[in-house]
Amino acid sequence: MILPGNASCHGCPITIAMKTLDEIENPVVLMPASCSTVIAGIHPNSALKLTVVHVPFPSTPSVAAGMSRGYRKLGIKANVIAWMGDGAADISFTALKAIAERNEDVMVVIVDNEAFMNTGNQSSSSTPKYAKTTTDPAGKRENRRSVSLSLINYGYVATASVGYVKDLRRKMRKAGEKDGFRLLHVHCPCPPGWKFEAGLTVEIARLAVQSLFWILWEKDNKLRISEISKKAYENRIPAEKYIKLQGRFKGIKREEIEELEKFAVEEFERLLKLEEIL
Amino acid sequence: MLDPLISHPKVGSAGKTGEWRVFKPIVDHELCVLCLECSEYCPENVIEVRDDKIWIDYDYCKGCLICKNVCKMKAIKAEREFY
Amino acid sequence: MMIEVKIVSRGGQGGVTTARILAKAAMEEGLYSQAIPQFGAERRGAKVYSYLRIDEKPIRRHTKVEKPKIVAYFDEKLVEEDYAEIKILNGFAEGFCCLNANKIAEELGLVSSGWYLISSPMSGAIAKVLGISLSSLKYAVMSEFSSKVNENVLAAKRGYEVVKC
Amino acid sequence: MQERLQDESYKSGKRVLLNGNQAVAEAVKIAEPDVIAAYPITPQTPVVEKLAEFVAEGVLNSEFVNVESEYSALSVVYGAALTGARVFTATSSHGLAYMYEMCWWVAGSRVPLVMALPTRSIGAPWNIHSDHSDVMILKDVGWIISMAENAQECFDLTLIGFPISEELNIPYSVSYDAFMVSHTAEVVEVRDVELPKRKQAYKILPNSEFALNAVTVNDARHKARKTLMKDLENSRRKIEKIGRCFLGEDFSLAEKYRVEDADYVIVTYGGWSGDFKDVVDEMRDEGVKIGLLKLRFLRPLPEEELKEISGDVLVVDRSALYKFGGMGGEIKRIIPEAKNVIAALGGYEIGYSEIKALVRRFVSGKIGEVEWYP
Repeated sequence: MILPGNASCHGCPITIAMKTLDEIENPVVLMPASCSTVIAGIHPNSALKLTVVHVPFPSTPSVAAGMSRGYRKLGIKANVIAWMGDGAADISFTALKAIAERNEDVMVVIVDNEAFMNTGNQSSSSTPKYAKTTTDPAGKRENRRSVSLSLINYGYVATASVGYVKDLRRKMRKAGEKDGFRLLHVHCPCPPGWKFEAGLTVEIARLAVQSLFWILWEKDNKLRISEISKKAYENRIPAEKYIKLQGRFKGIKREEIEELEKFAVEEFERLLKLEEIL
Repeated sequence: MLDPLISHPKVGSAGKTGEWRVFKPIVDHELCVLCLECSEYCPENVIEVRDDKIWIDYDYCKGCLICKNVCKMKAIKAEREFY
Repeated sequence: MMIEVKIVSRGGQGGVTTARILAKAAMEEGLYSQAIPQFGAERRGAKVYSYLRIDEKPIRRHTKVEKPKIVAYFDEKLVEEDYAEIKILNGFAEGFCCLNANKIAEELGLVSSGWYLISSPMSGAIAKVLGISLSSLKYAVMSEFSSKVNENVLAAKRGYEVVKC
Repeated sequence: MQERLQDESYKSGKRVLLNGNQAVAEAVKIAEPDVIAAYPITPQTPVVEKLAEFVAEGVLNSEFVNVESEYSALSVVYGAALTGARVFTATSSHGLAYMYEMCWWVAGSRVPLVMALPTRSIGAPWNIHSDHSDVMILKDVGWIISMAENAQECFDLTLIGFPISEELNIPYSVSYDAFMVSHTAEVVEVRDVELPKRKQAYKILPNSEFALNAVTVNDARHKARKTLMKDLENSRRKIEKIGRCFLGEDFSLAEKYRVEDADYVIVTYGGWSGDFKDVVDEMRDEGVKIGLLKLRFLRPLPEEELKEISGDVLVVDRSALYKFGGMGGEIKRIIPEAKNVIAALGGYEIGYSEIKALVRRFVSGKIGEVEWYP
């Protein structure tokens, strides 16, 4: 449980997500270098009333797998949670894929704020096209790629958003009750990184879902696009409404917004087709 | 050996973060229906129910105003604390 | 007195195994021994060197064998210039202790993809030259193989018996 | 040659022919780790294969994790060790370089674990053969580092690694030369011993409710590193006590071979040490007062033995750091006049006669402060 008085920024989405960890029984939380590391507290204080292990960036999935194997061998009940940002998911991807493949009893939570925020907003593979970061000052040139989609064939995989906490809690609880590899990919709009007012975190997160820039789905035995996103597809709001609130897209051209919108809709429709076969 | 490696849970790990506040959320208890949406979305985990009323721990509330924006009853308003 | 043996074979013929069998047999005799495979990648058909050291006292040396007293060649084409006192050959030539290990392997069905597996008959021949007892050799062959154990023991015994100097 | 050496260990049937890698695996089997994770790399691969075989056969009850990289191998055993599990991994060369970050993390976390490290050159160019470049990058991380001379020491130093690491809460590496020791089969006495159960300074459990290794400011990191380095420096007595308990009373961090009255002393370690002992014997027969100090441990450094040496000293290294060999530079801190040779990197095969020639050059005063050989 996240304790008040921690080092998160105003309006931090990650701490909203952290609160849902109380859905998990016997949690042991692993944290690589990330915003979460700083939020979790500076020695000798910890901001989480939980067992937390801080680990180097790319090692997170493997340390988690090691802990879960250790607990299994020693007969200790525990739920090992690898809590990482999109940056750690990038740098540890080989290990992440490997623990998924081995079906290690690990729950991975990716709090995705679409850039390396802890080091001051550099591009990650999650950063959307045309968003400005300090390493893409003119805007990113490539489309983002979803880490959860790339691991959709392994265990329980779901997306969630801090804009829809009830849905997030449900998926957190469900993932926590399962064995083997589980992945929860949580969309986390970041006020300082995306350059919007701190009070708008939840609103932006919801706009992302309603404009199809973030799709809520769940792959258990079968892939299901969550009702919230299905409704959003039927009553889609214009991309502009989502994009214009964010300073990272400052100066974006009309046709570029249209391109992003097209990309988002196409991605949703691809997922609809996938739903029929997966 | 272990002192430098182990950290213990503490409220206020980053100090009295209420001092970071520019806007202070104020609850209008007349309008509040105790739906707890504000508490659910509060990133600082400082909103709870005390004596059947929403209570905000101003010692640590950073004043992000997410609570104000998610409140369906528009029962939270913001007051500027600094100029 | 330490005795050093050089085994020249082709990858797949069983030279490395021969060194191990002989090291085990020597150990069974109560001696100290070392079996040294060629360091690095072994390729089927390519020339492979393996070495054997045997001594009454613990062997401390780990560098390469420089001047072997005995050399064993696994076929005639492998023969090279050397200064060994005793030379053993799978084949027939003047100045060598000779045996037809291929024939022994063939008769006992020790063939794989056309290759004669001659580690057992060759270790028999070398054991004979080294003065290692047949019973120690048999023990070593039995502990080295997990399949065709009897055939290998027989092959080693024949190698031991037929080698002529 | 026909005369049997009927020593006790032979009679009890515990003498077996094992190469260095197999000897390590046999010792690990006795320690029975809860979790093993490793990624294959020449020349370490047979260790992993042997352990996987033991687990498959049911003679070793361990969780065996087939990881996708060395980085993950050390990460997995680190995680398992945190839970209270006894763990083992093994690597070499580029694998060690790849897991380097975790080497620091493990040491800093004061987590006991044992890692086998057959020493291999690090490229470029590609080279799979022996030198000590890899173990030298581990030297100053904060690990206990032992260096085996032969298959017997591979077994012995692996075996005692578990209780030593668990007593000191410092990770432990057993190093041995690629091929020359890792692949050379020798007569090994497999000791019939039982190790004590695992212990460690702390465990991470779901109800621990503390954070491990959070961000530090001010003095915490300084304190952590200072404590680790001081504990490592002062680990000698505990290592010797455990070593003597399992391996016999003459166990020590360094082996003194005919050094008592020596005018000349070779300081070296690893697979060549035996060749140098043979040279020492030969030259003693010729009347040259020469001896050898073999470092059985590089960390902690056996400083007491080094300080005791009298006469001219030659440190023979098989790695090159800036200007000096891997140990030569730092031994000069203790013995300022010591000469240093950097010999035969990347498996460059020098023979016994060349080792003898090197020692003769040293005795005749022809070796400078530091030299490459050849």
